[in-house]
Amino acid sequence: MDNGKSNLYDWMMNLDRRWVYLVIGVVVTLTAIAPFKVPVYVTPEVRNIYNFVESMEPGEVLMIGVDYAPEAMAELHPMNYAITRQCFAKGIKLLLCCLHQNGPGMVEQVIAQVSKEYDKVNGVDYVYLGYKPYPAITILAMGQNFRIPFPEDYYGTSLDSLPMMRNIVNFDNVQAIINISAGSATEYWINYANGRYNAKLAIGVTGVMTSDYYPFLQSGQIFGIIGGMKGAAEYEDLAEKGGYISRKKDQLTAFKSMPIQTTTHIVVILFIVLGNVGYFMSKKVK
Amino acid sequence: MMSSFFLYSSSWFDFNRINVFIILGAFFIFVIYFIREAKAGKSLFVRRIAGLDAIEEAVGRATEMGKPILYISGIEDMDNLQTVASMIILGNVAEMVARYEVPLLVPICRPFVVPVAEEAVKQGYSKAGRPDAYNKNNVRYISDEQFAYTAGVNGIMLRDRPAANFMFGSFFAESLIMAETGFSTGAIQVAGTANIHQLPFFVVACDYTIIGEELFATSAYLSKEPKLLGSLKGSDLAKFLIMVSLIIGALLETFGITKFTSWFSVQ
Amino acid sequence: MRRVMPFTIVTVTGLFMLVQYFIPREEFEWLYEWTLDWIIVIGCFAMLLGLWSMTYVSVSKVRRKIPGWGYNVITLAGLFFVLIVGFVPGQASLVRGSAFMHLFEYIYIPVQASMFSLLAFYIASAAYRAFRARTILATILLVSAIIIMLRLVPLGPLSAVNQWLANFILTVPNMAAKRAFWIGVGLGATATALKIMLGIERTYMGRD
Amino acid sequence: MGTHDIIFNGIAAFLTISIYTFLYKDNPFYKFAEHLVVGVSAGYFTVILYFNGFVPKLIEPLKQEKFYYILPAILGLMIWTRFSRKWSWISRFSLAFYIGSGAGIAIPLYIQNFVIRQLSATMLPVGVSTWPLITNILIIIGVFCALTYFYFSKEHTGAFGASAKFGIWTLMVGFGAGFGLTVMGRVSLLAERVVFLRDYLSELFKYLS
Repeated sequence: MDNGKSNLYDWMMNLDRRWVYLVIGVVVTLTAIAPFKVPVYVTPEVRNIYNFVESMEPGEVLMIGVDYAPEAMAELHPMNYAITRQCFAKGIKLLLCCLHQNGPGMVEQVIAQVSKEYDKVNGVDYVYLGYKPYPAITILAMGQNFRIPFPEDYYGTSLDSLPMMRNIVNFDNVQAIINISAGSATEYWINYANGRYNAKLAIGVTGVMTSDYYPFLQSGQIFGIIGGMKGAAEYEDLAEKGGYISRKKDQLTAFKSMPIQTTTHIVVILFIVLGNVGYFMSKKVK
Repeated sequence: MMSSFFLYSSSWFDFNRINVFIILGAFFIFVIYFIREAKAGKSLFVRRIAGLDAIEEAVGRATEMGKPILYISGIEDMDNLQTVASMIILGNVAEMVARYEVPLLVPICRPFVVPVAEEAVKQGYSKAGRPDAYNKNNVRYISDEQFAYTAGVNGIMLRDRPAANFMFGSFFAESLIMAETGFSTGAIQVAGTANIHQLPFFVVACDYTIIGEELFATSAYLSKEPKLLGSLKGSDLAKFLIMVSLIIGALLETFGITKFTSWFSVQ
Repeated sequence: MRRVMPFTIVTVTGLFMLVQYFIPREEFEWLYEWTLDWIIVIGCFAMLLGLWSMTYVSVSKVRRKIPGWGYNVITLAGLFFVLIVGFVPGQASLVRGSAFMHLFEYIYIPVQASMFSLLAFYIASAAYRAFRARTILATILLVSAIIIMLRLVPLGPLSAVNQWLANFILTVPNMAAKRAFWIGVGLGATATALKIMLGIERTYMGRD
Repeated sequence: MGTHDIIFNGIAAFLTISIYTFLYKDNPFYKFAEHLVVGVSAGYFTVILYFNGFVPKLIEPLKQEKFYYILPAILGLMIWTRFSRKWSWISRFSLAFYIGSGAGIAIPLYIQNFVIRQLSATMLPVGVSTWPLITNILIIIGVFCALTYFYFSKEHTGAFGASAKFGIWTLMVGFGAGFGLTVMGRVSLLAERVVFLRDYLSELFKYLS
């Protein structure tokens, strides 16, 4: 039949991969220079966590387990910041610990910045327990008493001399635990903190890991999941509406990168459609 | 030791783990039984694993073209069983390659894998009657660091232009970088891993993909010793029992009987 | 000696590691942790083997002036420079702001992050090329991937429908696939480990 | 940004762009970055392993007179016999220890986490009265069929073949979902790099003017 048409279909099917790279590069760069607003659909598993923190009273304690390294920072830092800001703004106290060997730096970065913003004092408004290897044993021991694995906090002060720790013995004294993790630590939190000690637990994980943990949500072992950049953007959206973080202060990191996510996803899908249209049309022509 | 506060007992057996013990014991018995059967000369039927044809075809094409063959064994160390399986496959690929005058390039990510890979290749070559064809410089350590290793492998793909790329072992994010670079050089690619997060990328970018357990099965099959196939039979019997207990467990749960399922819970 | 000893060591260490799992006594836990330390120490010595292998290949390329040998000079220079700024100041080199950490922060991290982000491009080109509805399997792969990707695209009222579909895929077929996959891998890996431990599979260690 | 940051972030930006040039084709910039990072990372890991592994796990214990720590050191030294043609067989002892312990540790963990845990998680109550019970049926069918795909003792023909076929379909849905989920993570990283370059360039212009 018509040669020009079948040439077009061939072109659609056999684009050089460099054209794909170029389009992705251009689209990402343009979106980074001139971002726009993308509506975010908030899922119930994220809203649950936000609402739980909302329902806490000033002075109550939330525990955050930070178990990720610099590689996962891009995905997990935003949710960590949003939750920490929400807590400090509401006067909720934070207990932090770390079961990933490269995690201590991550906790420090977040807590140093946010505690300054809200004028919060170490030992009074938050306590950072530090890092310990062997996550299973550490969590089991914390379920007995935080002082077993962590006789001192990260900065070397004995837990007994920290005012905030006065009435805090173990998981029974924290309202809930949120584990933000890029690896296997999450399973230990679920199996031991929730499984053994029945602690109320929610998790924030990388996009790739998200689907692995839905069964635990169904079975009620965890009460919420924040999944990757999208989950973080949902949380930031809620926190912004709640007035805890603000666009002006550049505190919506995940939300801001959502336009890049959206445009790249659209481009990828369009390329797939292009290839398939070419494929089917050329089959028809033949 | 902090853990001594509460975790230990004076018992010599952890009864919380009795289910693991029993299941493991049964599995050991299956495997050893079938290996004995095979040794005694009983022929065991095992279906042909499609991945094997793919490997042979790829070797054939590379040798026809007179171009090198690249073998990548993942980025984990010898204590990972996928790496061990990969080394077994490597030995057999070396044997296939040895008959022809094409180099077999084996870039390696972990120092400990280097001696094993050297031995595997050497042994493969001498099995094929060509110990002289073995070149020590073709098995080389690149870097322990994931992306430095990936960059190094990319370099080999682009500069030595292998006609066949094999990727067997434990892979992470580098899987797609390697597979795409390999695709762009026009190499025929066969990959296999038991890391589920990376399989989508191998499935998409390679000509043939060996999925999960098939990796271990391929290594058993390639060893060509019938007794090693016994392990496949043993694991099949275990699989059959798992399927049966899955149905029983689900039915009992439906009628509210949880004793059976709770026996399987592990701590 | 040469042949039998290594396999005896494999069997003994393997059996010990297996048996200690079932024994809850503190002295076994201690032995286990001590053995884990062994692995780290041996790893340190193995690292030197790797360094040697790398230096050897690079130096021989430079010596024989194989095309592109200049790049091997860069590798060697990078390697020895890091070793010097890392070892000369001792432990102090691990503190933020040291020359050693500068190399980490401004060379290693950016290159690593950039390599990682190349994947965004590769994933796009791989999807474009491979996601063609040629066979049933390819179509299933393609449809499932697109539904998951569409979660990030605002679709108006359709978003809720797509969200439901994505959730279904993630919690039902995806879950089933993973479970079966892990069971298979678990059995295959255990069988392989058993054959190694009992010395049935020996091809991984050379002949004499 | 001060001069220090401008220079060092400049190096980082240069290397970032050098890596991206690979997307067009292999070139001297990419080769430079590649070879540099191979050398630097090998050196980096050596230093880190020395301070975080060798010192605390060997030197410190020996200083505390725990002399039994000499055993792993001997095993470690044995690897170096590989440099000698005559004695290289000794290196197999340490290799054997490494492989043996790896296999021994793996066996119970694979059975526990990969087999038993997955199996017990799939033993779900079924029914047709509510949606979760229906999805449970689907999950069990999916697991069952995918397991038949991994069955090696029987040809994939007849009803068995149909089950294996449905199994591989289920696996493919899983792989597709995995692919789709990963796009988000990778794009996050690309976005981070692009924002780094954007911010650096704007700082650079400010600094220069």
